[in-house]
Amino acid sequence: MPTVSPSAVHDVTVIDRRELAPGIVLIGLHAPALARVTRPGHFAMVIPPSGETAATALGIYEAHDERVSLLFFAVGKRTHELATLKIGDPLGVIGPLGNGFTIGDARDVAIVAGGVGIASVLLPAQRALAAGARVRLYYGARTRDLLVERERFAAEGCDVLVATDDGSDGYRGYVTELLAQTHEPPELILACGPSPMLRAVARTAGEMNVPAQLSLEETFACGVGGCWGCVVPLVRDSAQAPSFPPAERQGSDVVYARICKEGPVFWAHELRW
Amino acid sequence: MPTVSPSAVHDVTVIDRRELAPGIVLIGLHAPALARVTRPGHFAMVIPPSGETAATALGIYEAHDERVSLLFFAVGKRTHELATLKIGDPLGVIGPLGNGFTIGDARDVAIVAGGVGIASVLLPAQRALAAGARVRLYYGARTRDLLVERERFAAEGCDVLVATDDGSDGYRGYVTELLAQTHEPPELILACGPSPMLRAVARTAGEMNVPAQLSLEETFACGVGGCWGCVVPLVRDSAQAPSFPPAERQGSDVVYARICKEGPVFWAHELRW
Amino acid sequence: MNTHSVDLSVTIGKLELPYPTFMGSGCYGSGEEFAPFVDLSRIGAVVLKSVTRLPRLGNPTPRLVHTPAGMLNAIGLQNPGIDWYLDHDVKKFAERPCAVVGSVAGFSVDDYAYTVERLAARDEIKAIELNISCPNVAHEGETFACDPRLTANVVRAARATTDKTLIVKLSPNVTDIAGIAREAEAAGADALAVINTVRGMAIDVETWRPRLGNVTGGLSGPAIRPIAVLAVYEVARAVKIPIVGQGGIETVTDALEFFLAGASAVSIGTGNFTDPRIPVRIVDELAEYLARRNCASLRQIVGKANVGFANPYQFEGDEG
Amino acid sequence: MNTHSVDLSVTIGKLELPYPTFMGSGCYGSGEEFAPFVDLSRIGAVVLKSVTRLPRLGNPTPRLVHTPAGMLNAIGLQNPGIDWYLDHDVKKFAERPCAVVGSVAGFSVDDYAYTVERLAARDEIKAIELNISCPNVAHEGETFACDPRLTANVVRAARATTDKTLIVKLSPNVTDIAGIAREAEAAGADALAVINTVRGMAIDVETWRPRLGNVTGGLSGPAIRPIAVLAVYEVARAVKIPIVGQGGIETVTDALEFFLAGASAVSIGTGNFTDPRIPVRIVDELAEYLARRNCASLRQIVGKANVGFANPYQFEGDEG
Ligand SMILES: Cc1cc2nc3c(=O)[nH]c(=O)nc-3n(C[C@H](O)[C@H](O)[C@H](O)COP(=O)(O)OP(=O)(O)OC[C@H]3O[C@@H](n4cnc5c(N)ncnc54)[C@H](O)[C@@H]3O)c2cc1C
Ligand SMILES: Cc1cc2nc3c(=O)[nH]c(=O)nc-3n(C[C@H](O)[C@H](O)[C@H](O)COP(=O)(O)OP(=O)(O)OC[C@H]3O[C@@H](n4cnc5c(N)ncnc54)[C@H](O)[C@@H]3O)c2cc1C
Ligand SMILES: Cc1cc2nc3c(=O)[nH]c(=O)nc-3n(C[C@H](O)[C@H](O)[C@H](O)COP(=O)(O)O)c2cc1C
Ligand SMILES: Cc1cc2nc3c(=O)[nH]c(=O)nc-3n(C[C@H](O)[C@H](O)[C@H](O)COP(=O)(O)O)c2cc1C
Ligand code: FES
Ligand code: FES
Repeated sequence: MPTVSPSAVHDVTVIDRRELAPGIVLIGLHAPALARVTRPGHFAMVIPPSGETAATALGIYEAHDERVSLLFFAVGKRTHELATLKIGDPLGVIGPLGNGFTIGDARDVAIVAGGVGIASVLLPAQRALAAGARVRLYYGARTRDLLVERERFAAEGCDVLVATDDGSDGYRGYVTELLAQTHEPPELILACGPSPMLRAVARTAGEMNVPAQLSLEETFACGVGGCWGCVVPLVRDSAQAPSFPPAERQGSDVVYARICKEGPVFWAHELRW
Repeated sequence: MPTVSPSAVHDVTVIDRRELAPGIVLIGLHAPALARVTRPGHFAMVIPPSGETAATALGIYEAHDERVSLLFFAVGKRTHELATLKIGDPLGVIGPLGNGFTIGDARDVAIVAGGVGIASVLLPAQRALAAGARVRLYYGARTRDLLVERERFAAEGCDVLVATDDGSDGYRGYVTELLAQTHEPPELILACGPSPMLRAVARTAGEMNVPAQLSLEETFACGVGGCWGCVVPLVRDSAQAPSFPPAERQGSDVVYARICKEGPVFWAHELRW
Repeated sequence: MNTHSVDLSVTIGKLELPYPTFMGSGCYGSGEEFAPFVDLSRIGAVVLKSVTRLPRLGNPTPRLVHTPAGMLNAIGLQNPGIDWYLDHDVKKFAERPCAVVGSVAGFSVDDYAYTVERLAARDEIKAIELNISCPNVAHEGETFACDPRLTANVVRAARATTDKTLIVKLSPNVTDIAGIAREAEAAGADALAVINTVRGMAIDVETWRPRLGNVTGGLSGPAIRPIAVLAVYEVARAVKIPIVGQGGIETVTDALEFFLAGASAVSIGTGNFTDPRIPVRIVDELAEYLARRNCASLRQIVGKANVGFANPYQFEGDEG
Repeated sequence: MNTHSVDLSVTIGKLELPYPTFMGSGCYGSGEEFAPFVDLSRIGAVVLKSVTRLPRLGNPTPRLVHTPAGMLNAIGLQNPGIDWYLDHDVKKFAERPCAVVGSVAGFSVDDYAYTVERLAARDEIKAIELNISCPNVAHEGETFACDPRLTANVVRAARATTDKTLIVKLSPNVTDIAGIAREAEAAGADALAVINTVRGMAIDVETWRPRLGNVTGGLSGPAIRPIAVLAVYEVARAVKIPIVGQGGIETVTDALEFFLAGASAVSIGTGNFTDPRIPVRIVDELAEYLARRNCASLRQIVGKANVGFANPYQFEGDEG
């Protein structure tokens, strides 16, 4: 996942705002420079308009022509503030950041998205479809209403398989159970969602013997590799490990990588969590 | 200034919002219970919608039928947040609070307002006019554009005399100079505005030998008399002094009164500042 | 578990309260001021503004400054002195539908003993909080609560004058709050109030003058909550007596952090300035939370923060 | 006065900087990470992440928590150790268009002396900051900076190894920061960094676990600004060496509070997480402010907070 990104601080404008479900908002931005260089799996740090402390990490949902969009859940102070943005409001966005998904020439891709993870998987889905791959989206949420944008993925050409915790739509249970039940293992799995889901994806991918790339989340401070606050342990000889003294010399078989810098996308088999 | 107010926390709704000048906002609220009991000079504590710490003291600008309005300058964090309120938004308002103006049977009233002080003087103007008094409004601001609502006061029946620091409208200089130049001293002066203006009003009123009531401002915490954060020194035998041991016994000729509780309106000659 | 059957009562020394919520000293007047906005019978106790032996006019204005997620205050203990207080103010406290706790400040061990003895003798006063940590009347910020020996002396002297519940209020402006807490406990405190305000300062960059008349002040509100939660956590591991946790509590979540850290009760000060309904909202939501977690009583969760996880990975230098 | 003719330069020991802005240790990587967002030639100096004698993996995750107007961190000094650092990292620092200041942490006086000596020997490193105040690797929060004697010992040992500018970073988690500052000055510090983070804790009320893997952490950001301004004010009155003020600086107004309180330079840490353009914006607006106030040089306003007003009114008890 070697994408090096020409990132910058972008002063952009809100051109579109939709509440997809209660507390789930999609914001469209006029951001030509950012749209041009964004790749699947990139994220952005959004500067709080009120000056609230610390920018917020959000995946880049769409990026085409002059437009970028962000899809987020209003969970805390900063995302609640972003939910109040109106068309015409200015916004500072730092991006694109991180190393994204590598789709290569996989012909059959399974994408697993849980909850807000959906925000980071449209771009890789589009990339895979454009390359002619079959794309199955395994999409899980607590309940039917939170399965936002599923029609969008279908319209793009994905096969959409859904799971809900409460059984209100699709499979009742975890989306990873749905993945495990497939009779046609994909060539590549890409996943984004809450930690427990990603761990289950990693397990299932291992059992299926299919390589998997996981987009991880942690609380971020800087988002650019400057604070070492967002780490995850990798196996010590991972290609993604940061420059560091050989871990084995230090009596440890792991090395902490920064999710914001070396990730957020990691190969499942290199994670030690 | 003996008005005892049946105050409460009111859950109200924004029904009107206008930007009167850049950074000066008027918000109309559907607040029948509050409107009913508000008297001239009362203020309210507005609960920050985002949960920001500490409610904000604002004068009650209008109060009639089921409507109350607030007029404020967006100067800091909390007033900036209030400036983003939209029609339909809920708001928590504590009020009415404080002891207001006493107009009595004065037949010729001069009201002096500086800047945001205008927010606290419409109700006393209306009261005096309703009682048949002549009301002159001496209204000062930095520049012409900030003389918001002057037509409103004229329409109510006030004689409006304006002063601007930059001479862009009316008298060039302080509004209190304008007051001092009158050949017809009023029977009563009511004033609200920045401290230096109020001091000048007190001086001028003393020279004219006219009683004056000043509505003071300080940083508030509780707004209800619970924290003793908002005090002003009064002469020790003031009728408005709080229950306290006789000041003279303590070797001091002042006693601190709470602006939020014993005020915000005080007789100019009882202040020791 | 049903919300109504949850037991929220607490015992602090001899003080039995139906609700675990104190209203912070100096923030709530004598309770009366807030009666129009909140049902006082649904709060635990009001802690009165601190009173001193002699009358105090307090600090010059400004006494308050808003700061990010908090405020600085430097009231300087304005109060009429214990004589006037006993004659004029205390009898009204009997009317309050909640417990009334007196708060005493002073400038010498004698001051404290004298004022505590006189105040504690009154029936209207159910317990005494010893404010040995007010940063706004101190010389260079040094208060009794900054010194283990002075803390011990003043607590011992106050203890000798009364059997009523004695709550000692600690300062966060120290290197080792747990050490001070141990001294207070050994000297006879029934409970500890943790924490008083954190010392701070703000400067007006146009006038170049401090934004408080007293130059420095005490920081309160959500800004200091993480500092307060840690102080409670450390004190709870050092003493056996109950703790009244405080510092930036505005929601049930905030209050729960303190209970889990080891507070038996919480106190709300600055939160009342944001919305006077906060104390009752916290009590309601606390009952809901406990019912949802199948806890019959608040006491079950006090001090239950689970810190027992070890670092799975280490390098050589990590042992340092 | 014209904005361009205002002199913003500062002298910190032997370090001469065109701008009075440091980027806080641990917040800014080695500067490179922020180069796409800000013109590094327009900042004063980058203070590197603290390095230790041996490699450290650092604390378990989570290492960060957002709190009101600030954040808690408990990174735990993850770093590759001085050997690897000198071989692999330090040479790249020569490319930075601003001064690069090394930061050293340790667990014994020897550690500090050893690491400072080796790091200071490198030309790429213009000055050394002695981090004796990291709350995240300490036993019960006690660091060198919590004890006057330990502070003196470690500063003296480091001083003996190098002539380069030595900046000693102090902890706010003490009863008397001015006393510690005096010790550091007497032991040979060229300057003081005031303050490091304030100790704090947050608890997840659903899992009942601390929200940091290390249980406790250090609070930074605007929440602690009033605490930091006061610390600078008190330290400035206690020592003659220059102070690098820090804690919650995000705007020119914030920075000015520190200069007026007595800081010769400021440091921006958490502010970079809010918007990386903040350091350059502060420098631009500082020049505008000084021009407007007819000050030819920033040095003119350092320590100029005017605290000389007396309380006009007093009661008997006010003298207490
Ligand atoms: C690389 C990356 C990409 C991301 N992409 C997206 C995206 O596309 N869309 C999206 O919606 N999110 C995304 N996130 C997550 C998002 O960054 C966080 O949800 C965001 O930080 C929330 O900020 P906040 O201020 O609104 O909430 P915060 O206040 O930071 O709270 C965050 C979470 O912690 C919980 N919390 C807060 N206080 C407490 C407490 N006292 N006890 C227990 N829990 C508490 C909140 O309820 C909330 O769930 C991404 C994160 C990363 C790292
Ligand atoms: C009884 C009463 C009635 C009032 N009525 C009205 C009214 O009707 N309309 C109205 O607009 N206002 C009124 N006010 C004033 C209003 O309450 C304050 O302006 C309000 O507190 C501002 O809150 P804020 O959070 O927006 O600003 P704050 O952050 O509290 O800032 C207040 C002021 O301090 C300044 N300030 C902030 N930080 C600094 C700093 N570091 N250095 C120097 N200065 C700083 C700000 O620029 C601003 O001018 C009234 C006040 C009182 C006491
Ligand atoms: C305006 C104000 C006045 C205070 N006065 C006192 C006091 O007289 N005595 C005292 O012990 N504490 C006093 N305090 C401290 C509070 O009781 C409380 O301990 C502290 O503010 C932290 O809690 P909070 O963040 O909930 O306010 C005062 C606090 C404020 C904000
Ligand atoms: C994520 C993070 C990591 C930090 N790491 C270090 C460190 O390694 N060494 C150090 O001396 N200070 C460290 N600090 C403290 C900062 O340099 C600074 O002194 C403190 O955060 C206060 O300033 P601020 O509010 O501007 O961040 C760290 C702070 C943060 C937020
Ligand atoms: S968030 Fe700072 S290094 Fe990743
Ligand atoms: S603001 Fe609390 S007494 Fe006036």
